Amino acid sequence: MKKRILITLAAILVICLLLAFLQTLVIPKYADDKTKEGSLVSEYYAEAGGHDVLFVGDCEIYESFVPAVLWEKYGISSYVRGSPQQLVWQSYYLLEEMLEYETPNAVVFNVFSLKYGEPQSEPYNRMTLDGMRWSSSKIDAINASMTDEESFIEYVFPILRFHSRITQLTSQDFKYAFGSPKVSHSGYLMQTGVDPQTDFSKGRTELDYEISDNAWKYLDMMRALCEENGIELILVKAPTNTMKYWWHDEYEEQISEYAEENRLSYYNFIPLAGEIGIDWSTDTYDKGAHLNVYGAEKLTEYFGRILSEDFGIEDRRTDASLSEAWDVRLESYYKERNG
Amino acid sequence: MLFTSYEFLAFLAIVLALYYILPKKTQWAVLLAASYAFYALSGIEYLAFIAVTTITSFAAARLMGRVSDGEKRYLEGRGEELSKEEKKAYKAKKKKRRFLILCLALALNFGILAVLKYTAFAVVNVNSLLHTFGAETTLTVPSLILPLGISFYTFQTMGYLIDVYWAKAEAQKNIFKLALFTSFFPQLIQGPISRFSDLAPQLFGEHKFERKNVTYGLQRILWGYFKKLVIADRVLIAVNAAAESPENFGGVYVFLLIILYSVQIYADFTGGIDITIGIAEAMGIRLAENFNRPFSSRSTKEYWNRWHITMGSWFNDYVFNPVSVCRPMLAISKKSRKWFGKKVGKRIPVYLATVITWFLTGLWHGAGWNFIVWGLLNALVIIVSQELEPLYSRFRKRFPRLCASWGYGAFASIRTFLLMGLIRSLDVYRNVPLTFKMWGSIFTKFNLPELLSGGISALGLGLADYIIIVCGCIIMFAVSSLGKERSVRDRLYNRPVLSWCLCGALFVAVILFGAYSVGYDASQFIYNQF
Amino acid sequence: MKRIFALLLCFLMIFAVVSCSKDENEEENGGDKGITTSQKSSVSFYVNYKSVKIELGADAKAVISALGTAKSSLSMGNCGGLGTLTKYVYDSLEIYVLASGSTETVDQITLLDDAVQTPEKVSVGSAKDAVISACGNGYSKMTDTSITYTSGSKNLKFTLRDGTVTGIDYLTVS
Amino acid sequence: MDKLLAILNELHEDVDFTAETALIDDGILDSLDIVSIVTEVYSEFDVRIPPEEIVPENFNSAQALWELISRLDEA
Repeated sequence: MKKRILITLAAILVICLLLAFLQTLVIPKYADDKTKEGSLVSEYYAEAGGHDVLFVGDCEIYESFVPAVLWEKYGISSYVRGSPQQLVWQSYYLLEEMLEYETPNAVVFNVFSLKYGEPQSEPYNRMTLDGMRWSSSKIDAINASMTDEESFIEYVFPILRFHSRITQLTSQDFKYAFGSPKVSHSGYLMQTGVDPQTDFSKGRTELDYEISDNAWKYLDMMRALCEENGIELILVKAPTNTMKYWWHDEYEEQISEYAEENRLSYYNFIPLAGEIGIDWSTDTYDKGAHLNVYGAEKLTEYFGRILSEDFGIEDRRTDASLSEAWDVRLESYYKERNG
Repeated sequence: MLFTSYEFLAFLAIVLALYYILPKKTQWAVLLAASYAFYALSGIEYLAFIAVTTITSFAAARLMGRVSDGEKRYLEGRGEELSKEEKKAYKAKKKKRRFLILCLALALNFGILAVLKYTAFAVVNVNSLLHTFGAETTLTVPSLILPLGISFYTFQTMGYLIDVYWAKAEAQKNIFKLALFTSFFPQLIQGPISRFSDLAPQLFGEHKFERKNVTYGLQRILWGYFKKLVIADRVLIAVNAAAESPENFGGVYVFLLIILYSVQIYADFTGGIDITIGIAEAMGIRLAENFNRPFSSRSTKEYWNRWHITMGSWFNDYVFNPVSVCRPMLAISKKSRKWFGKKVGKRIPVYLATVITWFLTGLWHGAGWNFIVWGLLNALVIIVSQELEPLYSRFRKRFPRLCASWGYGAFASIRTFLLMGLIRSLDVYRNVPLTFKMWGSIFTKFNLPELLSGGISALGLGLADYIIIVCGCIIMFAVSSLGKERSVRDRLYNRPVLSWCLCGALFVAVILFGAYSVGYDASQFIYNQF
Repeated sequence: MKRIFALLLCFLMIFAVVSCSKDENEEENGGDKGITTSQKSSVSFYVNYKSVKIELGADAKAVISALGTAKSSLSMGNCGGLGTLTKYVYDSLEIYVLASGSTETVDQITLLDDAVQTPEKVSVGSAKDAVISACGNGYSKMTDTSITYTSGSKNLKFTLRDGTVTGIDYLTVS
Repeated sequence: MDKLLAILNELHEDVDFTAETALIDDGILDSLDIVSIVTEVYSEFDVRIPPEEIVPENFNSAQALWELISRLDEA
């Protein structure tokens, strides 16, 4: 009888190990160029702590602000915790999680994602949430983001969702089975390509411009969280404006009205693009949808001045341990930039 | 709630745990609570219907029981004084009264089923009739909800009532026990349709935790999920693709569809039944087998003794037999003997009963001409093969060695498989004329080269999927033929290491190759529209 | 004996009440965007242009090739490599095509001028009341700047300014 | 009894009904035969075999069939 129990336990252990290994094989590695945004969220933990400014938001945040430039020009230590189509409740829960590790002076949130009031797309949910370590914030984020076709257990055991990839494995799946390569520089996803923007016509009409209560609710929660921790919440809108991601006037009215009411600073960089010196023929890699590295550096330099002068974010380059860490990051930044 | 949902697995784990933790006396109550919870989770508004069926059946059975008790007491008390005729007359009167109660209950319950399931179909046909005669008025087609498993639990409970009428079963005194018999959750979705005398004692009995039962049960559940998720749901993608756009999948695709759909419905249906029987077995309850290696049958008649056995036997016992021996039918057979002579006259009542039975079987499968024609075609094939019986027996006598040979057996099985597959494809296409057109296109437009040169990938499945399907079918075939003499699970029972390797491999295969979650949208069981 | 029959009858009644009450409250409740009722709107979700039927959700390859070369086209990818959106501009309308995986569907149609009419004979420049009389009052949302008709994920939106239609859009919102 | 044997032999000449004891279980008699037997018995003996009596035990042998008929006759 004892022998039988031993065999059963051994068998269950072997099955679990096998499934765990298969899981590392089938989960997407987000290592190739088109899908590397999937690794952004998980890269924060290696650099957690010691940041005065934290950025949260969607693709407009992680393609517009360069922490390396902020440090080099203004000594501001920052991190960009962005992910593709990061929805406002995901931004809130990511911020809530980061406050377990550190308390910055300022948090910058890109307001473009406020136009979505309900869960949008399953792949984007996975790209944002799978990178998070397990915490109460992650559980809340999953419950707030799940579309109808998703179920919580598929987040606990990703193999239940990604098992169908078993027939489409590539060499990358084996190479990065135990860890994907680093794709960002403190959360900034460098794009060195150039693809000028030629079409400046108005974006497509949308069904409804009214920002939903659910979106306002999480923005309020973010504001309350920042107040509670003595953090300055800064709202921004990246300078990019294209057919696909058009910042309609109705959204602008609602956001600036909200910022006034709650005495928040809100910077819409679209009209300031000229002043920042952004040239849409050289500073974008996808016809104006996002900035490339040259555009992002210009914007960051401009925004860095606002952070240091208007918000009094100190210059921390005198701090030995910080500057040592940042030197390493700057080196790898320029290696890729000029490489 | 589907068998293939995470919620169901959690629900099942909880029910099994409670079943063996709580005191044995309350086990049947646990099952009843679980069944009604399962039913409520699938649709709270359905509860009213299953409750009505349970209550009306309970009342009718008790009434019939009381009448027959009264009859027995009366006869024992004053039996001697009455003459044979008086006694016969008294018995007939009492039987007539019980028959009346039975008919009332049957009419009510079958009425509920007919109203909910067939009104829309009837109204549509009435509309088309009106239009053919040029009438303008069109009745609005009502959209009525169809309670989960209504076809199954109604038939099972009516079977119970008829058994009580025939005194083959005792009227259940406790309404809750009858409620359990009607709503026992594993068999709600697609049967098997159990008999009261077989199932009731087990349901209400007490079951000690036995490792053998639970192991066998879990293995069978796992085997069911393997067939359902790995094979059936994957093949369904191709079946749906071919069925939804018949205009560009004619000719050889129809032939391929017939084979794929046969594999799909076999894996789906037997998989679901394996899960059902596995669950019951894990609780120490033995449900009737619903399949017995159907694709090895050599004739249609044999096929219907191996496929959906409980439905076949239900229709045979409660429709075919009564219809073929009821008074009007006996009168018909007498007349037909007079007019057509003995030889032909003998067949007429049987064939008439066969057609009626199969018409109802088709209708039961679904509210649509597809299903009715499906039923009638089955009847036609059975009658034709019955007529040709003498021809076959003469053929067998002349070539005994050939007929006994393995080759002829295989030929007969393949012939039956294809014939049944052809008729079954009526379920797949939108309507009957289209199905016949597609059957025709097999012969007129047999474009095999187009299929082989890549057409096959247009059905939504890649090469890897086809490999998995083929391997799955080989495993299914191997297990079913291995299990002919001694069930595979018996062989594995006292070899723990081997059984864990196989079950482990099966479990990993289900997780890895199952067609479920967002990568595929796991389809409902075919019989969920019931 | 009579008691049992009475029991049977009253259950019959309950059952009848339950089942016919089902049909009235079968109404869908509106989403959180203030869409009050969503009766079956009598509006259709396609447009005929250069004798080509352009319908929401239709296979885009066929429509685009039937229309011939567009005045201009612009395609932009989604972040994370999940599909692309392509805008085709024609003389009096624009078509937005969403491509994800192997399927390309017509996601949005924007009418630019009154050269194209909706099947209900409404075009840019028509008056607000003309819209209501043509499309009926089965709209899902009405504000002073827009009227929207919805059926499932398909929407027809008339943008208004001072009572006249300045824009007509067929949109898909999943 | 011999009238019954006559009916049975007419269905299947090659079967020795006096000895056989598993007519149904061995599949010798199928539903067509059963219905024919019922109608023949009805016309010959004026005894109606009700559907609930159509069970293997009653039809497995000529003897069992005869007992059924006699039982139904005097009941």
